[in-house]
Amino acid sequence: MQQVLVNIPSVPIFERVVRASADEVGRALGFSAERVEDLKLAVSEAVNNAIDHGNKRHPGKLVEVVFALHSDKLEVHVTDEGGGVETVDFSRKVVEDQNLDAGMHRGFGMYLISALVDDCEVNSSQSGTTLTLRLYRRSQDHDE
Amino acid sequence: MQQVLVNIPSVPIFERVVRASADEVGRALGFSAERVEDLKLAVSEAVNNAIDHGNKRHPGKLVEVVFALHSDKLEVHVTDEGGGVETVDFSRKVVEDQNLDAGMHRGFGMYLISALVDDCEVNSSQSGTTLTLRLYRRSQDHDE
Amino acid sequence: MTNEMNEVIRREEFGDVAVLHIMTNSVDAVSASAIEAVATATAMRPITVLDFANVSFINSAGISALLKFVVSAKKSGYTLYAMNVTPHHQKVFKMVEMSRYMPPIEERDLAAYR
Amino acid sequence: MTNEMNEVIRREEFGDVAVLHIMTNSVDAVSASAIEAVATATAMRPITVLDFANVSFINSAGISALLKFVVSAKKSGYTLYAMNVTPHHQKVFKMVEMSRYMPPIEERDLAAYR
Ligand SMILES: Nc1ncnc2c1ncn2[C@@H]1O[C@H](COP(=O)(O)OP(=O)(O)O)[C@@H](O)[C@H]1O
Ligand SMILES: Nc1ncnc2c1ncn2[C@@H]1O[C@H](COP(=O)(O)OP(=O)(O)O)[C@@H](O)[C@H]1O
Repeated sequence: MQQVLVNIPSVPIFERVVRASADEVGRALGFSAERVEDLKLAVSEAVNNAIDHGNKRHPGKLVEVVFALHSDKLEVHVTDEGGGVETVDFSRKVVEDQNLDAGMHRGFGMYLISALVDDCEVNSSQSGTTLTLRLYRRSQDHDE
Repeated sequence: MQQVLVNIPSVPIFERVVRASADEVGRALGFSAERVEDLKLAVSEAVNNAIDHGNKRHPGKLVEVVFALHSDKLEVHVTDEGGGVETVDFSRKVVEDQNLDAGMHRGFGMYLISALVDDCEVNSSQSGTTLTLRLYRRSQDHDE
Repeated sequence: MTNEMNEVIRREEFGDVAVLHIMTNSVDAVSASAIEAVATATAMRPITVLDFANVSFINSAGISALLKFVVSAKKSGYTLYAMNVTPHHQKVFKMVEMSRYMPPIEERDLAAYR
Repeated sequence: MTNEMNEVIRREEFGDVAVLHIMTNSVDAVSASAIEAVATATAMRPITVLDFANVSFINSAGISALLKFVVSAKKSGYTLYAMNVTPHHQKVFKMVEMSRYMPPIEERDLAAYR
């Protein structure tokens, strides 16, 4: 099993570094262009949550992203150094009139993640949260 | 000082992950498009040398790349787990008829690195080699 | 001040139409505040179109910024349209029902107003 | 077998001219072997042109693969040309004097042969 690790300070601009890495990892696994976009978006959401909700944008706190390339799947582990979270809601969220009127424009991240990857899982403790995303390899994927 | 770390197995395809990260780091620092290309090429050469000459393409050996964003410069440290190197030749290399005839098509990497960055430095021991690249920030660079 | 800040949206106006060309390729947490800043009531016209031709990435932080345009348009009683949205982003807009608030429009539909 | 492998170079031939369109955007250690594999003597024509229109990155591993075309052309007594090279890669080609072995040519210079 091969592993690529990317570690960033909790500053939003560095999410782009992780996203660009996800792009190349997805291509290396031979994922279709659409699936690479799904992967990038899911990873982007996970990293932004780790930066915002986990590490509260504290630049000294790090977000660690591990891309674990298994023979049957890609696993992405996104870990922050935050205080943890009790429960995470992956249910569908859509834009709604009353939320717009109330100025509530957020809350789509977890739903998008769960809808875009094959499988995801949260492990949280007082010393941080790890979100694991899984994308299973398909027969039409081609190794480089 | 902020730091982005990327760690890859010694397999050529993962050089693309580091290169994509270099691209985003260069943009984040507000480097011009041409300078971002110079950075990507220099980092690419350094990582390929670490994979090929340092770790001898042993997938279990890792290449660690640290992008250290100082207020006055970007430093990139590329470290392998190889046996080290006595001296490295940064002098200019060009395509030459006799080399072509002899099938010698390599040897441009170190020259390109030294010509594309402001400053570079090799630190080598029996447990590995670190190549450090430096690109000084210029007044026309703009932070994101 | 970055170029991204200065030029995140290039505005084009004709008749009742404003086309807001998004100039950054990444509509994300970094570009969100510069994008939102343009979403004022005065920026809206009866037909306001966001042009995504240069946009290769949008995440939920970006969607949240785009929703400011929906709110501004709604306040003015105008409708907002989206142009040149990639198939991937069409899919994402449908997932969160953004497409209900920002229906697609095509370049040729605007020709009549020019 | 990847698409990159199958289609790394798309060949176009007319009269004495062969245009080899490089289809990968990254001419690097990964794509080098597939590119080299095309650099056979039979691939060469009196005017052989490498088209870099799709190429956004070239490193020294890529240059080493490209030099195989220089050698093949030389063996046949032909000259190799480079088309649609970005300014950055023009600079790099000059640095290693690649440009001496692969001088630039433009699309319109080829029109006469079509
Ligand atoms: N890494 C994390 N650490 C702590 N809480 C988190 C983390 N990731 C998600 N959450 C919680 O899940 C909620 C939903 O996240 P999300 O769907 O991405 O919406 P948003 O980030 O816009 O609030 C967040 O508001 C937060 O309370
Ligand atoms: N990380 C490294 N570990 C050991 N030797 C190295 C390393 N980097 C460079 N070298 C040495 O420097 C030489 C020149 O490298 P370079 O100019 O990139 O050309 P090439 O890689 O094509 O041989 C290599 O052949 C190798 O002997």
